Amino acid sequence: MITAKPKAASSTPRPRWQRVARRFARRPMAVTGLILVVGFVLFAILGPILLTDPNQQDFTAILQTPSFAHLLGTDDLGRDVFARIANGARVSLMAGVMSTALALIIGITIGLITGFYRGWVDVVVMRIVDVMLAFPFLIFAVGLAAILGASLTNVIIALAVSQVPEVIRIARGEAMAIREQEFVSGAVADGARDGTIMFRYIAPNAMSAFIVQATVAIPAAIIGESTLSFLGLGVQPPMSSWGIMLTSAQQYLAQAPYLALFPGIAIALTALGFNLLGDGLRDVLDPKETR
Amino acid sequence: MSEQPVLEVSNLVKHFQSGSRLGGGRTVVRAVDGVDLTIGRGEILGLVGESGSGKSTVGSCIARLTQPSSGTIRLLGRDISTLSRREMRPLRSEVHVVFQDPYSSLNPRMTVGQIVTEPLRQHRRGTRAERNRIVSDMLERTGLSLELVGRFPHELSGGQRQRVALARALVLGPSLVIADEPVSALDVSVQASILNVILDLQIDLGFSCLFITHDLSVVEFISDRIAVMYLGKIVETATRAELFRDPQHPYTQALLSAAPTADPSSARGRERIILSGDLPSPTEEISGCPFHARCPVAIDRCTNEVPLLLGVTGPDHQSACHLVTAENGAPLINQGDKNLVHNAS
Amino acid sequence: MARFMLQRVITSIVTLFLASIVVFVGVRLLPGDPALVLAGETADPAVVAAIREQFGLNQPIWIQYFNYVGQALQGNFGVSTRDRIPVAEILLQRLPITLELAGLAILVGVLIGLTAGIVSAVKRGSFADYAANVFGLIGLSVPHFWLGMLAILFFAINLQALPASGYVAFTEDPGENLRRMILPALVLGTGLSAVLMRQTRAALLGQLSADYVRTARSKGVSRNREVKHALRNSLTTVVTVLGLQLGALIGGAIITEQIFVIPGFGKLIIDAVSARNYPVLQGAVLVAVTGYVLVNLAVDIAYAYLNPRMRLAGGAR
Amino acid sequence: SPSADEVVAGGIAVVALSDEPDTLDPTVANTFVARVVFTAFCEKLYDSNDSLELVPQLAASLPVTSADGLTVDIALREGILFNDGTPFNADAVKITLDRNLTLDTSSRKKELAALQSVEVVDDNNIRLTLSRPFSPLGAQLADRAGAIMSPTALETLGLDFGTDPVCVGPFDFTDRVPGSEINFTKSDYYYDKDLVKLDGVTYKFITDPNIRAANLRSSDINVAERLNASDVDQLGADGVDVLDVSAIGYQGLTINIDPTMSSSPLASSVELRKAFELSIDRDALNTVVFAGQTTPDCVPLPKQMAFRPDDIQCVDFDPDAARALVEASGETLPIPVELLIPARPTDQKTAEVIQQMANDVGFDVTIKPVEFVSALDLGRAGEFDMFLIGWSGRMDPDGDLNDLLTTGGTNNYSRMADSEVDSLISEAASVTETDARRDLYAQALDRIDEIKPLIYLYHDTWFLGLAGITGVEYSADAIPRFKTAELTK
Amino acid sequence: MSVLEVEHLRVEFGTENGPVIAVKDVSFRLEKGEILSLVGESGCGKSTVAMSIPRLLGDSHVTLGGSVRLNGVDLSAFSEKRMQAVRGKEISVVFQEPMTSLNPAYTVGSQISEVLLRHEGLSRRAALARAVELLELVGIPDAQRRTAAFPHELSGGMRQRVMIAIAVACNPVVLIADEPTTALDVTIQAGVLDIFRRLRDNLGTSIVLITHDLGVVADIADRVAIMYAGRIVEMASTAAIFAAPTHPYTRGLLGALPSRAVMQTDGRRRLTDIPGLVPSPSTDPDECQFAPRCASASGACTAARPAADLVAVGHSVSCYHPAVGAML
Ligand SMILES: Nc1ncnc2c1ncn2[C@@H]1O[C@H](COP(=O)(O)OP(=O)(O)OP(=O)(O)O)[C@@H](O)[C@H]1O
Ligand SMILES: Nc1ncnc2c1ncn2[C@@H]1O[C@H](COP(=O)(O)OP(=O)(O)OP(=O)(O)O)[C@@H](O)[C@H]1O
Ligand SMILES: [Mg+2]
Ligand SMILES: [Mg+2]
Repeated sequence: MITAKPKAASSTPRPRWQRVARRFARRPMAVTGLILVVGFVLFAILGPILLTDPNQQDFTAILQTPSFAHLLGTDDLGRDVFARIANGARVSLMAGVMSTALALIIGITIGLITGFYRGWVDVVVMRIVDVMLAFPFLIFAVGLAAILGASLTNVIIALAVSQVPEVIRIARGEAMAIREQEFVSGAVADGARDGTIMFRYIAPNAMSAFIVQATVAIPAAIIGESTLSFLGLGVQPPMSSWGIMLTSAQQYLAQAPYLALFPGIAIALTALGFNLLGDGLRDVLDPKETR
Repeated sequence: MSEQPVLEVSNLVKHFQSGSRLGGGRTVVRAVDGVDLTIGRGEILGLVGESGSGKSTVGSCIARLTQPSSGTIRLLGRDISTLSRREMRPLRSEVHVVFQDPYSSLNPRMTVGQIVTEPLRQHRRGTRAERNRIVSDMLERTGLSLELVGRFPHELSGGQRQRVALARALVLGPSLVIADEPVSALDVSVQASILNVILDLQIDLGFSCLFITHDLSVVEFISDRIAVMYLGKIVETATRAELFRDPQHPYTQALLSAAPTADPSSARGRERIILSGDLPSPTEEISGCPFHARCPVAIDRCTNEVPLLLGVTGPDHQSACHLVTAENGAPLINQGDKNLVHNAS
Repeated sequence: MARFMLQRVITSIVTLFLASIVVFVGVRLLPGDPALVLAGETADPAVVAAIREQFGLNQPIWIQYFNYVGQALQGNFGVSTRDRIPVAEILLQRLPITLELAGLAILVGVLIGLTAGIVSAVKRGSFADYAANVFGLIGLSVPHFWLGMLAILFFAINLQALPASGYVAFTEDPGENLRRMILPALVLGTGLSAVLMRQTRAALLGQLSADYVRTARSKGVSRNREVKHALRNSLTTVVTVLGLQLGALIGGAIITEQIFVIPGFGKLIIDAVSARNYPVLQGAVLVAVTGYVLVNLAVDIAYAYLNPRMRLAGGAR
Repeated sequence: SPSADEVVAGGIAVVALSDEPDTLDPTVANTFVARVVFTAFCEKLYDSNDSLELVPQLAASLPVTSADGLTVDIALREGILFNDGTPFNADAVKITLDRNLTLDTSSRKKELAALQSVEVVDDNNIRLTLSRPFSPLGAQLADRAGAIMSPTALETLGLDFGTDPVCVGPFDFTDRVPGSEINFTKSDYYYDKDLVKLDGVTYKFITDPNIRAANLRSSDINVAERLNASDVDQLGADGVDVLDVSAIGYQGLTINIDPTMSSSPLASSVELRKAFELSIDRDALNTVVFAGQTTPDCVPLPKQMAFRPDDIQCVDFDPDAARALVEASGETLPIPVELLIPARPTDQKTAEVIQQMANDVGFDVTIKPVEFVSALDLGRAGEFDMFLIGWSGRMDPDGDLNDLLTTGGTNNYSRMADSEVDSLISEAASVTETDARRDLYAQALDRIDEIKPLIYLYHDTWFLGLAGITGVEYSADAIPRFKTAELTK
Repeated sequence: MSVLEVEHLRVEFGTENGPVIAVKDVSFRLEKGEILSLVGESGCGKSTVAMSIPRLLGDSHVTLGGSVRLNGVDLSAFSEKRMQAVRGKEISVVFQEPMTSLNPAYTVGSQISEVLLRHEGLSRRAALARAVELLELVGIPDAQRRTAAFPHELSGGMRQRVMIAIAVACNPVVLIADEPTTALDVTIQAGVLDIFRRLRDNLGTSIVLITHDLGVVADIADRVAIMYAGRIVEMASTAAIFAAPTHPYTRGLLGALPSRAVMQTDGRRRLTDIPGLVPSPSTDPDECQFAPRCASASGACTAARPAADLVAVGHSVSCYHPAVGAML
């Protein structure tokens, strides 16, 4: 089939990332997403340094509504909600980013191998993936978190494991598609080793898909972390996580609804930031548009 | 042919299994169904045939990108058809491939320089400086200016890409180059320059070439010898001049008559043979001659008996047709009894 | 097609079989055992041992597994350790509740998601498109449980318009049943509708720029028919997404049931985890997994129906 | 006040329980909520009054113990029927008690460990023979061990008695919807059926206290058990009656005092354990976490219990003294303590407050929240430094100490092994006279305080919300009874 | 009067990377029963011309200039609604990709019927019957059965014939065929071209045939327009183009054909290629855009754009240095 047509080469080609960045900058939604993400990252890094101790209880200032002293009010133990949200940002971002990174590392490796070799490896792995997918994420994560016990590390592991099948599917799909491309056959014809082909030829070309998957998976993992915390399977107290803050806020829904509002907004905005960023990257990295 | 041929393929078969292991019955695609080929040193063999006739599969079996189902492939006298991937690796410097699609045949994440260096790296040839010298030499020979070294494939035109692909294929100095429709995706003017480069390089470097194409005018221009493929089999092979002078197999005749010639006077005056139907599905097992269903002059024997590729009229002109005889030569297909021949007005 | 179906059925069975092992082993990996829970605060070791024996927990795990599978294949999922009620009975009691919740949520999700997706793709760049996109993104970014909390805060506490929680069987009082299901179904359906909206939009946009739509245009058909052409081909994606979303839906149901105190499957699973009620947990998770597998089987069949390319040859995915 | 409201005849009271009961088989049941449900349909030989003293229920009078304490005679009420019409008599009581003693999975076996045999004297009298004097027996018979089951039902259902239980009681079991509710209807056979005004009772299981409160507010339920202290004021303002009772159970910090199992210096140092206690402001804890609604205390026995020593003096909150002790210990500061807690919001909040208080004087408390059952597992295995765990309490002091603090006890999470405490507790159980027992328990508690395997924190106050219902009994044992309840408009 | 008159057609796409002027200035006429071939290299704007005649470039990023007259009526003033009545009825199009141009979800029969239902007001049954006739007309054997087939069940050649059946269903005045045979094998291509020829002969259809294959042109076209960088640089009868190509670009194209190989003195066969690259479509300078690649270019070429000149009857060329005479 004759699909590709030669195009006139532009006179001064720019590096790809520069063009991508320019295209990205033209999308207000994507830029908003980036700002949100960067904002929350900075907030997570700087917040706990600049703000008061998020764990400092003050029994004389319990359940205070927002004020100058406490921008977002205080919680049931008189702790500053703003400081706790900043602390929670660390947990949420850490859980989101680390679990996704872990899932990507594992999933991409397995996915590339199965997609590249196919055959029985593929059959076996895909059946396992089927089984993992068949377990609703939450059941899976709840079970895993219950088995491993509550701690940030275990939450990250649980979230990562539950993301892995999706990553495997994507990586496998990419590997299967890319290995059909002629430059891969070219590498084989050079006598390139399988590892070289997988990691020098296939992986870099699947990078867009992985980046997009990451930006989709991170917000999902952030929400997943908060859900696990909400079910009491999250991080260790007094570390604050947005999910834990919401759990205890549930008790004060009628008296102090702001306790439920702010952490929820934080989750939603962070997730929104990543989702917007992901959408933007998806558009910008779309091979159809970059060619 | 006193000299040992670069490539000898005999009775090459490649059947693809499609369908899943779990699902019970599978279908078999008979992509290549018993092909014999020989390419002499410095020879360009053109392989023509319709889409899906198995040309690319032959090419990729020879380059061992596909594991043949059976048959032998001798590269420089050594049977490579059953070598393992590891055993094959050192031999990979002897045979290289240039693909059709200039857009997917180069790794989009590597620069031109990296792409052309890559085979040298894989085979651990030379020092870095030596490699750079070899690469710039090769780029120059393929007509690429050195300022392109740092560019990525998407920053090149189709013709430039195909030159890069050519440079990459030739950088190890292979004895055999398999060119799978290297110019089909290109405009005529670009195609012309690439064909020129291939011819020049072939003369200068002396490699042999299996040139796969479906364009008769291209094959006529570039090949020393031509093999015509139909449904997984070679139906006719001859030298270029001989094939165009005396096409023997009915399919070859139809092909030549249908091919457009860029000359209105000859194009319009000529009788055109229009075959009924399309290439049959390669999943069906066809008894007898693979062409019999579309052949205007087929006889009963054609449906029962597989014709062999024989040099009936001479050892250098082989065809696989029962109707070719030493006495009468080729059958005249526009005189067949089936009402399939249109006279263009 | 027949072969394809057979193949799908076989892989589904393999999946279920593997899943049953995972469930069985996974359940037993949970620290703490049912006997300990049942023996209560005082947990007399003799009683614990007796309970373990009574539920066959003292046997090697593979024997337990084969016994279980043997019984399960005959429809016997054992009895709940907590109250000795047959698990099958419990599952049958709970299933309709979750099915109702899920059904309503899917209804909400499909109605909102599909409509919004189609409108936003067809009117690309319009205000409606923008609004639908914002809705889709927010829907993706808001956790279920928070949405549930907000819904309770707003509708039940502030407006006092709808009950905060609780469940009334449909057979008992259909009106009340729906009144109580509205919020949970909306909460659960929102996430689904967001995903569906985005997928429908993406799929439809992709199809609208396909060559065959241009062909339809060149025939002189109206815009609506053009969209219809494209929609038919987008539905395969939408149906697939719906199937894959089922896992998220079951997960969401767990949370939603927890928040709105609906005695459905999700709550059953969570309760069974905390009571280490192995038979119930196994039964419930297996049913959930079976549901997922069956729905995806159905999706594949629907896919084959919607996509004529599949009817002859095999091998989707 | 509810009495002012107009009473409605009949109707079904809907009661929200905080959890789902386990099986309704008194021989094997173990949950507190099952005890609540038993009061609806399964009366016992004895019941308890406001001071947790024994009063006859199915028995005709208080038990008569022989001088050597080895035989106990119980007279039974005459002419009453089980809810299936089976006559209630000495044979039925023997069958129940024997079942409690012999069933493999009987959780009553241990409670009745001193009981050797049951003898039918005549239709209305039984005699219990004990292996040793055991004064808590009466209290056990006022709990599940004394709940008498219909022999007919036992005959037909056997192990599955709990799926359709029949006892003597104001209500009769109708059905159970797992995970949702248990329904009872008024019994036709009940001896006091004239007092019973309701047509039935439905127990719903709603684990979330906020939702129990919300449902109460919206009148979807009539009764909600164990409301949050923080909701009480608001509920009152919304017209919900809230009854409270100081629960007989306690909450405390169990310390692992076996240095081979716990690496925390607390395990080997009584002084540090004292310092830890001194660092805790029980009153502040009460105010912050429980809106001032619990009863801070430093012994396991509830205030309403007759056996409780009168002169309990709790150590006052004194961070300076605590700091001094910590510094005097010579350990490197801060002193690490891993606090195991069940992953539940209130426990977590309690733990966070304790953490702040203790860290203030030089401890380094890390909180380890673990899902409840797993936490018990860890507790039992001794894999903790300190464990925030409570005890639901028993009518008899023996049930709050024996096995919990005696050498080798199954519930002795702290690994306490002190022969003096052991013998005091076992002696107290064999004495019948109240003052003498109280005295022995006082000595035991003193000794326990010296060793400090447990820092008792408080007795819970439980809140029972009532909406549109009156006549609910809610007394010292914190179990609401609906025998005489009536719905109001 | 010509059936179709295209005047000063200009098409501009607004893209993220600035404007693309795909068609700069294209004018031509098409007579009844004539086959006009539009030839040029990839990207020179052939398809864009084809699509803009029935206004199929319905995107907001497209700016159309110039006019298109069908039987003297200016279509550029038509509303979208009126255009819908023209498309498929008076002007119809056959696209290049037979693989993707049919809707995979509908049967072939219903896709052919659709256009009949739309324009001819036939009943469903009558439309289907007519669909069978049309399939027979384009030479599909067993047409009755094939109406129930889905596109994927047909070969590429058959699909392309279905596309043609759809296009000719309402006996259009003008048929625009955009590279209708590029994806097909030569033996099948010959059949498809044969159908066009018969349509022209039997129904008097006027055809704009877009291709880059000069062989196809030689075979079937009456007149040829050679396009380069969004402009027609030479237009003449087929015979004249092949016999006496005048524009250097046309000569370059013909010289690049493998069949016109020349033998060099060193015995090497050689094709004459056109050096250099196609200009970027984002600008429209007032100069001859072929000049950088042209051997005979002079200062005049970059000073101002050459206008179309008649070099013979019906033979116009835009060049300051037209070549004369046949090629070697
Ligand atoms: N990996 C494969 N699995 C199954 N079938 C295959 C595979 N590769 C090729 N085929 C089939 O084998 C037959 C021959 O294919 P091949 O690509 O060799 O033909 P070709 O002559 O090169 O055609 P074209 O001119 O279209 O490139 C086709 O029917 C094709 O569908
Ligand atoms: N929708 C579009 N948006 C932006 N640029 C476009 C669009 N369609 C076509 N172009 C550009 O317009 C120019 C002409 O394209 P067109 O498809 O008309 O060329 P063509 O002559 O048909 O080429 P081919 O032989 O490859 O089909 C090209 O540079 C192309 O990139
Ligand atoms: Mg090929
Ligand atoms: Mg085009």
